[in-house]
Amino acid sequence: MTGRWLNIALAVYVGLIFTFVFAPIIFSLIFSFNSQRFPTIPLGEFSTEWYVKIFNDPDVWTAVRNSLIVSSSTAVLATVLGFCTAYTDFRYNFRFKGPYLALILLPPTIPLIIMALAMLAWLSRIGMSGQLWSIILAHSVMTAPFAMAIIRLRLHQMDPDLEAAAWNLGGNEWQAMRHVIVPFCAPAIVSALCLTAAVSFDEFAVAWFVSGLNKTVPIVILEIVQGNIDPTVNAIGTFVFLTSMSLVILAQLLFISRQIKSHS
Amino acid sequence: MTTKPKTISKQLLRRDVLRIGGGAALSMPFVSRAWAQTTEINMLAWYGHGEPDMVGAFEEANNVKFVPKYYAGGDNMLALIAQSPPGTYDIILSDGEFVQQLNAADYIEPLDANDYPFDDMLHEDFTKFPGHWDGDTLFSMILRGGHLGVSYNTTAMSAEEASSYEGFWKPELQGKVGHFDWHLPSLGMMSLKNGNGAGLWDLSDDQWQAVQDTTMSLRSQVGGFFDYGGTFNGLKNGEMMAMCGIGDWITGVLERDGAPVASVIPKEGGIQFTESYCIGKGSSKADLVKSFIQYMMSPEGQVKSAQMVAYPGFCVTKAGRALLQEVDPAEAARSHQIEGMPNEPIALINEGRIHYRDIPQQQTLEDWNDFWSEYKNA
Amino acid sequence: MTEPLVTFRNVEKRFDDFVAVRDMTLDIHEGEFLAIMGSSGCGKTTTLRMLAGLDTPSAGEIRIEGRLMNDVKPHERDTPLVWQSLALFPFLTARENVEFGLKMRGVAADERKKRALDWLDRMQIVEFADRNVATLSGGQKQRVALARSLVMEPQMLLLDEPLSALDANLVIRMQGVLTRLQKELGITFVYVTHSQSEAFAMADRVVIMSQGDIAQVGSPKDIYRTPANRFVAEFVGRNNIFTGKTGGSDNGKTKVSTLQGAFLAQTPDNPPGPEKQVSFTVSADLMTLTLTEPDADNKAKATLISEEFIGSVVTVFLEGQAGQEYKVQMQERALAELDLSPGADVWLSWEAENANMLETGS
Amino acid sequence: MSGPRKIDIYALTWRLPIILWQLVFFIGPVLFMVAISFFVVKNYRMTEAFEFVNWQRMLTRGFFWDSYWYTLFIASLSATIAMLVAFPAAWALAFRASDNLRRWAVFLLIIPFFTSYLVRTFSWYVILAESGVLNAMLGYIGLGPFRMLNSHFGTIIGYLTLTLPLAVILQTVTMANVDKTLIEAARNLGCKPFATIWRIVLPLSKTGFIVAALFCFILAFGDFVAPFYLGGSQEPTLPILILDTTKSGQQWPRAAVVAIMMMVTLFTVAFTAIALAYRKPKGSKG
Repeated sequence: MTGRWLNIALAVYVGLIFTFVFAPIIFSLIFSFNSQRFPTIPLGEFSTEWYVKIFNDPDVWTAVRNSLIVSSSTAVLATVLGFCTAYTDFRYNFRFKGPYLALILLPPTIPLIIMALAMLAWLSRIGMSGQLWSIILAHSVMTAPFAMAIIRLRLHQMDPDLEAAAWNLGGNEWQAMRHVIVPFCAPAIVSALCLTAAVSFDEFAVAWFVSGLNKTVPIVILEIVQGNIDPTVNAIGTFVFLTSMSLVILAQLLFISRQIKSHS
Repeated sequence: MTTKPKTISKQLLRRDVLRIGGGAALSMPFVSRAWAQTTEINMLAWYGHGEPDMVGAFEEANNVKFVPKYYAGGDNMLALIAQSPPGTYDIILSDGEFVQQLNAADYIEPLDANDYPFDDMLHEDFTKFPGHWDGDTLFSMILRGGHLGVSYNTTAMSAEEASSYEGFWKPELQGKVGHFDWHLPSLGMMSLKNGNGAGLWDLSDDQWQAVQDTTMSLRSQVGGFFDYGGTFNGLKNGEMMAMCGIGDWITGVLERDGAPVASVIPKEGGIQFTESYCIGKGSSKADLVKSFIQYMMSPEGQVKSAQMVAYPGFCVTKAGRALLQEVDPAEAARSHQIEGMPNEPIALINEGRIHYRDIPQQQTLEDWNDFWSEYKNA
Repeated sequence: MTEPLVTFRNVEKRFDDFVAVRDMTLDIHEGEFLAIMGSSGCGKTTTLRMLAGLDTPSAGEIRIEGRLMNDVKPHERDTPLVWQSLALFPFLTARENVEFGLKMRGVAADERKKRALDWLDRMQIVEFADRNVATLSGGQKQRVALARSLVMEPQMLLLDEPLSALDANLVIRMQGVLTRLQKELGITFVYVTHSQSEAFAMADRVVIMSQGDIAQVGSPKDIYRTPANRFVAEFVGRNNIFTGKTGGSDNGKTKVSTLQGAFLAQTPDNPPGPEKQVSFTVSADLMTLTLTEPDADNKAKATLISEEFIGSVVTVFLEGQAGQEYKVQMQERALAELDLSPGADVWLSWEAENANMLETGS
Repeated sequence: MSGPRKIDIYALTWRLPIILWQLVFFIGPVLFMVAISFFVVKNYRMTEAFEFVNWQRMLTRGFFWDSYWYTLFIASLSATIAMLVAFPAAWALAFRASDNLRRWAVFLLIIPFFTSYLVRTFSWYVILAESGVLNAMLGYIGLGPFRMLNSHFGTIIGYLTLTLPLAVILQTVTMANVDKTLIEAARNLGCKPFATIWRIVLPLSKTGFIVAALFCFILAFGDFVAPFYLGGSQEPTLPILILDTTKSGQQWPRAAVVAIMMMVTLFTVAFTAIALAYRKPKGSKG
C-alpha cells in the first residue's frame, strides 16, 4: 500500500470512529425535533412540540434549578478539595502520602452504582440523605480527583522556586498562597470548576439514589427513559449538551489559551 | 389522531400553553407553579401517578404541588420507604398485595372508611380487598385495577394463539418474547400456565419447582427484560412481539397511539394488579391527602385514572364507570368497561378467570427473586 | 576587624541520610563579594538556602549580625535571593514583579510604584515596566530579577547561579553590571556558582566546596596560585600536579623526589617531615617551555601532545616520564615562534618559588 | 526539621480538612457498605447484625457466579475491542495528523463525555432497533434486518459509546508523546512499518495503553445502563444484579456483597494493571 492510499484509508477509518461517537448525539438532536412520540424511521414532521413541553413543565424547570445548584456547589467544593490535595502533593512529602493521595484519587475507580449504593446507605445512616446537598456531598467526592488532576498538572508547570521566591521577598506562606500559587493556578482552577460542574450536571446514578425527592435534570431523563418514554428526553438531552458544552469550551479556552501564552 | 378522545391531559396542556402565552406573558413557567407558595405533597407511586394529567386539576384547585418519586415493583417501593426518614412520603400508591407489608412495617396511617364511597363499588371484593383492612380498621383505599395476561403484537400472533400462555412458546417468537422485569407477574403467569389456578401464589415445593421448570423452558424464547419504558419501546419498535408480565396497562397506551398490539386474558386465567392509596406514617398533610384520595375516588377522579396517560386502569366505582362511558365512550369501549362487552373486567372477575396478584405464600419473596436472577442469567 | 555580618558555626545540613553541608564554619563580612564555588551537589546552594531560611540547619548555628537565625522563617529575613531560574512571577508585569516584595512588606501603592520604576530605570529596562515578564528576553529578565531583590534595599544579596542561563557575551556584560552594583551599593553579595571564571572575575573572596566541606577559602589569587589541596588544585584546573616523597629541606625549599625526577618546592608553613608522601602544584602559566635543556632548578622532559587556543593564549598539553601530564599556558605568538608539531620533544622548567606544596593527606 | 516537631498550621490546613472530608464521605460509605453486608433483613427492615448469611447466600448461588464471570468477560471483551478499534485511529491522529488537527480531534472526542450518557444510549436504542435507522439504511441495500438490540452486541455498543472516545484520546496522547526520532531511527535501521509499531511505538506507549485499557474496563465493568437498555438484561451484569437485589425486599446486605465483590475485583485488576504499566523494562536500573 502506498502512503497516499494508507492516508486515505486512515482518514476514512477515523471518520468512521467519529461517526460512531457522534451518531447518538446527532440522532438525539434530530429526534428532539421529530413529531413522533416513538422515534422510528421514517421520521415524522418537524416539530418543536417536545421543547414546548419541557419549557412548560415546571418539574423540568425545578430540575434545572436543582441541577444548577448541585453542579455549581459541587464544582466549588470539588475544586477546593482538588486544589488542597494538588497543592499538598506539589509542596509536601510526608509519610502516608500514598494513602493520602489514594484517599482522594480512588473514587473514580469505583463504579457509580456501588458509589450510589454506599452513599445512600451511609448518608441515610448519618441522617444526610434525601437532600439536595446529599448529591453535592457525593458529587464532590466523585469529581474532586478531576479537579486535582487539572490543578496538579498546572502546578507541575510551575517553577518550584516561585513560592519560595515569594517568601524570600517577605511574604508569609498565606500571602505566597494568595499572591503566587492561586494566581498561577487561576486558569486551572477555572477549568476545574467548569469540568467538575459539567460532570456533576450529567451524573444520574448517584444523584438518583441519594436525592430522595429532589430531582436533577439527569434524574428527570432517567425517569422518562424508565417510564413514559417520549422525545422530551432528546430535547432535555440537547439542552444538557448545550449547557455542558458551554462549560467545557469555556474551560478549554481559558486553559489552552493560557498554556499557549505561557509557552510563547 | 382526530378520532381519538380528547384526554383531560391534552386539555390541560393546552390551557397551560394559553396561560403562559397570555397572562403570564414571558415569565418563566416555573414561577407560575413550582415556586409559588404552595404546599408540597410527597408522593411515592408507580410512574405516571404524579403527572399533571392525574394531579394537575387538584393541584390548581387546592394550591398544592405533588412531588412524585416513582418506583417499579412493590419491593422497590418498600426499599425506598425504608431508606427515607419517617414522614417523607405523604401519599403512597401501593400495589394491593403490598399494603399488608406496609402496614406490618408501620409505614402507613389508618383511614376512616366513612370518608370513601364503599357503597358504590363495582365488585364486593373491592370493598374488603385482602390486606387493606386490619380487623375493622381501613389502611388503604383501592383506586383502580388492571388485568395482566398475554400481550402481543397482532402481526406476529393471532388472538387464538394468545388465548393461552402456550403462545409464548411459539417457535416463530424465539428471541421475541420480552419480560417485564419483575418476578411477581411473570412467575404468577407461569404458575397459572401450570394449572395452579386460584392457588397460583400458594405453591408447595413441588409446584414451585414445576413453575421454575416451566419458566426455564421459556428462557430460549426470551429476548430481554425491560422496565416500563423498555417494555413500551420494545413493543412499539417491534423488537418484542410478545410480552410476559404485563397487560392492557401497557398495550392500552400503545393501542391509543395506533400500534398493532393487544392484551388478552388467556384461558388459564389472568392476574389483576390493584393500585391503592395509603397515607404515609407521620405525614403532616394527612388531611390534604385524604381530600385528594376522596377526589380520586369521585367520578371525575375515576375517569382521570381510567384515562391516565402513563397507563390506564379500570374504574372501581359505579359512578366512575358511568361518567367514563359518558365523557369518553371510546376509552370505555377500548378497555371493555361497558356492561355486557366481552372481557368486561368485572365479569372476568365474576367468572373466576382473574386472580388478584399476591405475594408467594409458602416461599419468601427473596426465593422468588433469587430464582428470577437465576433465570435472567440462564 | 569588625564583627562579621554572617557567621556559620559548625553548621550541618542532612537530607535523610545525605549530608549536604558538613561542619561548616565560615564568616561573611559586611560589604564583601563572596563567591561560593563548587560542582553540583557540593552543598553550595544548600548553604545559600540556609542563609535565606529556605532550609533549616540540622546542627550548628547561623547568625546574622549576631542574631541566631536557625529557626527564623524566610519571610522574616532580609535576604533577597536572585534565583537560578530567576523565579519571576509569570502572571505579573515587570513592574509588578519588582513591587512584589514591597507589597508583602505593606508599602503603599504609589511608594511601591515609584521605587519599582526607580529600580527598573536603574537597571535600564524601565520601558518594559508594563510588559508581562514572559515576553522579556533573558537579559531583561535577569535585570528584573535583580531589581526585584534590590528594591528591598537589603544589607545582603544572595545570588544562586544567576547567569547560568545566559549566553557567554551576556554573562560577561552582567558580570560587569553585578560588580559595579556591588561596589556602588556597598552591600554584601553572596554569589553561588559552579563557574570559576565568574567567581574569580567578581569575588573578593572565594569559598570552594566539595561534598559538603569547605575545601578552601581565599582570594581568587590565593586559590589560583596556592591551592590548599589536591581537590582545589584539580578543580581550579590549569595546574600541574606532582606527587613524590620529601627529601631534605633547604633555604625555605623542600626537595621532592617524583617519578619525573627530583624537584624543589616551596616549603609550606608547617613543613612535612622527611620521607613523607607529598604533592605540589605549578600553575600552567608559570611553566616555561624550551626546545633545549634550560638552566633551571626544576626541569623535565616532555613530548608535545596537543594545543588548545583561547584567543591569544594557548594551552599546550604534554606528556612526560611515567605518563605524567603537563599543561603549559603561554602566549600564542611565543608558541608559534617555537614552531612545534605534535610529537616534538621539549623541555619544561619552573621556579621553585612557584611550586606550591599541598596540605599533606590531600 | 531540628528540635521538637512544631505543628505546622499552614500545612495542616491543606491536608486535614481533605482527610476528614474524604474519611466521612468516601471511606465512611465504603466501610459502611462492608458492615451492611453482615446485616440481616427482617420484615423488609435492615437490622444490624454480624452474620455471614448474605455472603453465604450470594457466593453459593450459581446466578451470582454466572453474572460475575459474564461481567468480567464482557467488560474485558469490550475493553479489548475498544483498544483495538481505537488503535488505527489513534495511530493516524498521533503520527499522520498535524498538531492542530490532533488537538481538534481530541477536543471533539471530549464532547461525548458532556452529553447525557442516558440520552446517547436511548439514541442507540432507536438506531439499532429492528425498525430502526440502521436497519432501514441496510434495507435500502437489501440487507437485514439484523437483530442488534437485547444482545451482547447491543451491550458492547453501549460500552463502546462510553469507552471508545476515551480509548482514542488516551492512545493518541500517549503515542503523540513518543519521541519521533526513535521511530525515524528504527526506520533508518531498516525496521518495517509494522515492526516499528510493534517494537518501538507499543513498548514506548505501554503505560498509557495499559491505563487506557484499565479505564475502559472499569467503565464497562460498572455500567448498568448499556447492559440494561441495550442488552435487555440478557445475562444480567453485576450492576444489574445490584439493582435487582436492592429492589427486591430491601436486600441491601446482599447488594453490598455483590458490590464488595466488584470492588475487590476492580482493585485487583487495577493494581495488577498499574504494576504492569509502571514496571521497568528488564535490564534497566532500579
